[in-house]
Amino acid sequence: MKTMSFIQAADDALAQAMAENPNIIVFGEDIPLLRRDLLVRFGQKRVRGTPISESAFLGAGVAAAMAGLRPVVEMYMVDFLGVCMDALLNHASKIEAFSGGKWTTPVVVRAPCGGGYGDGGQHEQSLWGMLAHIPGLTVIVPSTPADAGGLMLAALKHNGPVIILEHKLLSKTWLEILGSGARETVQFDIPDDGTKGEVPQKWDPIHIGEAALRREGRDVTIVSLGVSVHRALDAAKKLEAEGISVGVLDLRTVSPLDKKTICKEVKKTGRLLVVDEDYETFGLSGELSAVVLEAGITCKYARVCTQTTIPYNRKLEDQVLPNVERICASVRQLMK
Amino acid sequence: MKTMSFIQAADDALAQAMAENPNIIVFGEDIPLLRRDLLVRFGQKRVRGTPISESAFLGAGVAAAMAGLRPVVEMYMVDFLGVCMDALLNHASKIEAFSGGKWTTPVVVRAPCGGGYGDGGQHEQSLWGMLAHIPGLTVIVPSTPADAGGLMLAALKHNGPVIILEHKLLSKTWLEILGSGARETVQFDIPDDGTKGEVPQKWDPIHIGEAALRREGRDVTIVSLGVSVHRALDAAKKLEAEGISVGVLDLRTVSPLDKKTICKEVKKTGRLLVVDEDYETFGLSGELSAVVLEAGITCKYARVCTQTTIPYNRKLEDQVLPNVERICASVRQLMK
Amino acid sequence: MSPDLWSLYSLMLKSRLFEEASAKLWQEGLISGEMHLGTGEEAIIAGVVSHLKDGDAMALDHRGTAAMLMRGIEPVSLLREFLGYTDGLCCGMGGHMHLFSKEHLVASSGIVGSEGPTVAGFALAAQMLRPETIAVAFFGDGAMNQGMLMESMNLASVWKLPVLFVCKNDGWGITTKSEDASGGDFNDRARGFGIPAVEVDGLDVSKVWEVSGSAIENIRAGQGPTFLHAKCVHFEGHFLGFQPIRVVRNPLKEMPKIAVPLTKSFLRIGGASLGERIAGMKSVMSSVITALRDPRRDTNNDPITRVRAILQSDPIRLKELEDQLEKDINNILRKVLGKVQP
Amino acid sequence: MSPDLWSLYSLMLKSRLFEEASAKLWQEGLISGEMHLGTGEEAIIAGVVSHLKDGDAMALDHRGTAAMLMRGIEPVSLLREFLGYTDGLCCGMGGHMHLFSKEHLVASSGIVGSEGPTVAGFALAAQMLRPETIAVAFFGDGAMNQGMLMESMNLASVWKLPVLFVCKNDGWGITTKSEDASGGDFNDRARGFGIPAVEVDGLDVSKVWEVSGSAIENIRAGQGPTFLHAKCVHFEGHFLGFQPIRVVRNPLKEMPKIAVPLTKSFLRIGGASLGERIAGMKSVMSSVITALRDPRRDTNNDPITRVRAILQSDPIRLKELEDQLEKDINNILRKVLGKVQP
Ligand SMILES: Cc1ncc(C[n+]2csc(CCOP(=O)(O)OP(=O)(O)O)c2C)c(N)n1
Ligand SMILES: Cc1ncc(C[n+]2csc(CCOP(=O)(O)OP(=O)(O)O)c2C)c(N)n1
Ligand SMILES: [Mg+2]
Ligand SMILES: [Mg+2]
Repeated sequence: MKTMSFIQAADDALAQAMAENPNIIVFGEDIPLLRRDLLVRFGQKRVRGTPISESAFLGAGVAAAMAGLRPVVEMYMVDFLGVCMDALLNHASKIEAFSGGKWTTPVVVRAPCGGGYGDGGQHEQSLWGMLAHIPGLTVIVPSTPADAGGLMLAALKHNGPVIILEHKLLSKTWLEILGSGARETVQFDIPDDGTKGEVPQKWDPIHIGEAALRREGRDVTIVSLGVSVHRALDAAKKLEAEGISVGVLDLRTVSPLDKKTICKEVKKTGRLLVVDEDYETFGLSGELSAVVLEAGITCKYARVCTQTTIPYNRKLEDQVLPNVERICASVRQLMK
Repeated sequence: MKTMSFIQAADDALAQAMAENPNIIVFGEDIPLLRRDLLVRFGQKRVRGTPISESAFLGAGVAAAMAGLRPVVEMYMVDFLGVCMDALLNHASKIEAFSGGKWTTPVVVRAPCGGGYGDGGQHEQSLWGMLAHIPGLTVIVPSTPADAGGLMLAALKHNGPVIILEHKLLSKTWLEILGSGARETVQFDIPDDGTKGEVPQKWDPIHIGEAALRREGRDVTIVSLGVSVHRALDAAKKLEAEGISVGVLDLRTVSPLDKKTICKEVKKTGRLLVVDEDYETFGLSGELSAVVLEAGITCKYARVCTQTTIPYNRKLEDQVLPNVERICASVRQLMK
Repeated sequence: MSPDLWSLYSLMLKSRLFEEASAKLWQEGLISGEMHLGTGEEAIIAGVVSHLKDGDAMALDHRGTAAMLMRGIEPVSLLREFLGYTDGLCCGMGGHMHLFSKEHLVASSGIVGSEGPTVAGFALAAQMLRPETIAVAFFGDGAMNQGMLMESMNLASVWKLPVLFVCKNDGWGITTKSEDASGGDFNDRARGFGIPAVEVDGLDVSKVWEVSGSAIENIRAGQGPTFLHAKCVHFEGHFLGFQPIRVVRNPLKEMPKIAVPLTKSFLRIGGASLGERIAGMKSVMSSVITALRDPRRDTNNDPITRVRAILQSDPIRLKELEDQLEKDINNILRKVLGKVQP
Repeated sequence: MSPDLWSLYSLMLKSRLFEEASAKLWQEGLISGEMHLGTGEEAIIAGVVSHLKDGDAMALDHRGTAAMLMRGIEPVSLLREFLGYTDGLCCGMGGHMHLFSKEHLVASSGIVGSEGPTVAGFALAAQMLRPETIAVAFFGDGAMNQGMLMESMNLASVWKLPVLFVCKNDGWGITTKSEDASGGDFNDRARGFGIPAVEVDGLDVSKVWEVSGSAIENIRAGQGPTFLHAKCVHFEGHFLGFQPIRVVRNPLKEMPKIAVPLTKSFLRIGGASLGERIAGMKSVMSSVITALRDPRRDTNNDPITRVRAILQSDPIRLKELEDQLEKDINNILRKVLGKVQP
């Protein structure tokens, strides 16, 4: 079977879609360099660079989608959505409702996210919890090359705004650009299964809103996404040796949530551990507890998330982001 | 005892603080008119109008706070934070951490919020869930004149960024400006106890992070804030006649949450209903369920929140925002 | 080419009558929330919109009614939207600040300055999908200070997008004077982005028509964006029920509500020096006095009166047209109010 | 007044040596994340910063080291911050993109354009609390297109804030050429906000010193903001390990990594016409060739070489100074690396 790296897969699915649909265009800062492989195949009109004007070009992406194009708008990092949140909060997410359902905004926003390489608190955030809070947005966080491609294709077929957050630790390109390109002296805790993996011969869309059970477990259900899925799987292996059977559910889509599968798995084990690299409070980890409680499920609950601004110091950073040790400790606690 | 309207109380506490501390300044769009009473007392230097440049003046407020002033920055509405979220997300909330705890950003951001008067989905949001997701921000939502004043004073003494969200239905000024000033033909569902109430002779700060139990109850605990507290109290009265005893806890502060009181109350009744005008998913209502689950409390849980973009049509709007009927139905369901 | 004043007048008057009818419904409480009229800016809208063709797009702000109407959107469905009816233009979901017509490629927003990104996106789609079509943005002087609008002017410049940026400068952002909020000169700003700027008297529909006509021709020809700067006066002030206008219209009733708390606060112990207080009081009072001297009171500033004066040379045709428009509006009202909300 | 070239040279060289030392530590993997050097822009920083006094404030971007150092922040604590040590300037919490010194009123940010709001706030505090103090912002040409910076220029203009806006124009925002991203002319933009604009050769420290000196005098005197536009070259490109620089320095190693997937993609079925593909390929190749011809390779563009050429008239003093600075840097390194992280 074919294998690809995470970003290769996303770009390959995008290229497949671009070859089929001439209305798909891609733009963002430095895109002519960052997506040069797409540029030489699809031309300069469809693969464009922008000024450092996120509000203008993200908002333009929303409107271009309304007027018949299928824009993929790239943010340098999800953190920078702070300067242009309006386009998502008050436009992309609301225009379908405002127009009485008559006009949709099928824009795809692609943004690297996540930490673990020492870039500091303004460049390593996750923020999917913040985005998913807004009704009308679809938020996707893939954890493998196969999902990066399949969900990219699904996003490009979805009739509404979709945000795809790609974790930088899963992307060799980003890590080489941001920290390791010219030196072999740094090392990051990169999940191999996330950075490279099997992909289909031809891309098919993966259904948006479907979680994937990465591992069956009888004692505890870990619900997670992105890089944390791999941390959870590592923890599960470790815990197996201690006789604790841990299941790992990969959400893949944050909004909409796959409530059915979440509830089914948590019901089985009666213990829910959320492992979420986003900020702990008022986000995904809370929402998941509400989902199970609303379903009338009684369970023990804990969460391993990012509680503070992410420190620059690499050791502190590794402690603040969800890691295998914290996950194991939390599972053991739940088993008490 | 003295009584005041909601905005009078907030402004009066602000004036008291301004008289004591010459470094407090107030600015925002149209502030010379909107806060003209402060202007004639404290002068044009301390009460300023701005261009429609939220990113510039909110960010300037953060930096001015770092350089020795005590700015109160006013947003026209919380919805417009979309254009300037960066100042809160990447600066106000993070600089204390970035500077190793050496530099704080004691800025107070004041913003009207909430719906119920037919202004449509870009002008009636709550968004406290989104703001509270960001570590490092304090988020306050008062529901009475006494709290509006006491918490304003507390915010002005707090050594970090504080956002105070003032519900427009509690403010005669806003309603008169926005919809009813020149006509007596419209009516809004205004909670009397919230718009006018007793206030102390002199303002004392109310402790940030302390919830207030507005009503004792044995069967169900409603946790709420802002206008919804009054809806919950109305519902509780109604339900009393049906023999259901409902307690109402007013959070007053969204971040930090008063976890102790929340857990204590929910433990008593074993039933938690969150009534929250903010969007339902990935916000306050989820966080509250996590708080009780983390504390190991077993309870029945439901929430009455805003699930979609707020419709313009007044009838639909009233259905989408938490109302007494939905609250009662939810309580009855929890009692089954 | 010279403009057809009759059709421009007809567009303008229809819009005026329609908005005045809406104002009455608002006054009666049938329309909720904030309602921003375009009365006073009809010359700008008519002058520009009459050059638009199929496939052209528009990005509007909180004051979008006139442009929607003149672009040909069904008045009944527009007004039923204001009333929040579920068969309104947006099924009662948007209201008068959030008007959308996919068919006409027209979008509005209540977020000041967001017309910039929206028009850039519409223009990008025009450039790629519909050769020779353009996109127009209408916004106020206040919006000129919103970062995303400035960013969008730059983006349109470097991408050579087919955009006409129209700044309807009424000198005010709600109660803030343009000169207190804006440094420099708007035309210079546009030129600073590499965009040609044209200024025109926004009360003179012929001039607006001419100037925007040649600007639009250039834009269609692929020469990139143009900035059109037109001054005007809003008769109702910022929105219906606007306090300064109320003060102007009924000072005896409105002044005490302002003056009493103001004086109390002026006299309170603690705060600025007497000198500063007096300066502050003067500044508040001077905004009130400015309001009393408001250009909005001067019918010379009415673009409709102006063009009407020219058409009076043919009084019979004029009367016919005006009677017809009045009939049209009455018909619209009948249709709108006749049907009960489903 | 004429500048003291010796002290300016000393500032510049110290910064250069410090940054080169940091670069080595980065190369050795002791510094994490992105690291943006200011090598090449020292003349701008030195020329401006040497006019600053107690109580003046600075807002910096992602490239803040030189300004921090020249402003007098302790080099050991700065470098220990880069290393993430808990006794670094920011206790290891900020790192080189988020450097803060409350004592010196200096703040940095990794968000492009945020220097605008920050400098406006610092200047507001200066205006109200510390008469005759000022605030300086350093930012790049790319930041000129970020809305909040433009908004802040307008705000500073209408509030007459004591701000010096310094645009260090290296012609690039990462891999995007300034002329591909910016319409019009930056000086015109500033003037469009009512702010006087001065352009100066950013490689000539005397000129920068003179021009910024008189600008700062005006600002201290309460005349409102000035925009200073200075061109320069960044020797290391955007940040350490920058790909185009790597291509320049080691084309045989780096080119295949780029060329192989590029060619594969060029040849794939489906997509643009051959003509468009060739045009795209040309544009990618031309950026590579631009990189090969990069002005960064030309030591004539080094502001330090330039000022040194003048000082060579006194070779003994020059040698003394340079020896001293080298010793200083070695001392710093010893102190930094000697202490183990607590
Ligand atoms: C981003 C944002 N900030 C503030 C507001 C509140 N607001 C609505 S209209 C307006 C004034 C707009 O002035 P201008 O652009 O000149 O248009 P005009 O109303 O004069 O036609 C303001 C401040 C808003 N809607 N959006
Ligand atoms: C709001 C925002 N958008 C994008 C980025 C990513 N980014 C970091 S530096 C940079 C280029 C800045 O160019 P310029 O302002 O010219 O400064 P230079 O690096 O050339 O000194 C970009 C795009 C960012 N940090 N912040
Ligand atoms: Mg205006
Ligand atoms: Mg640059």
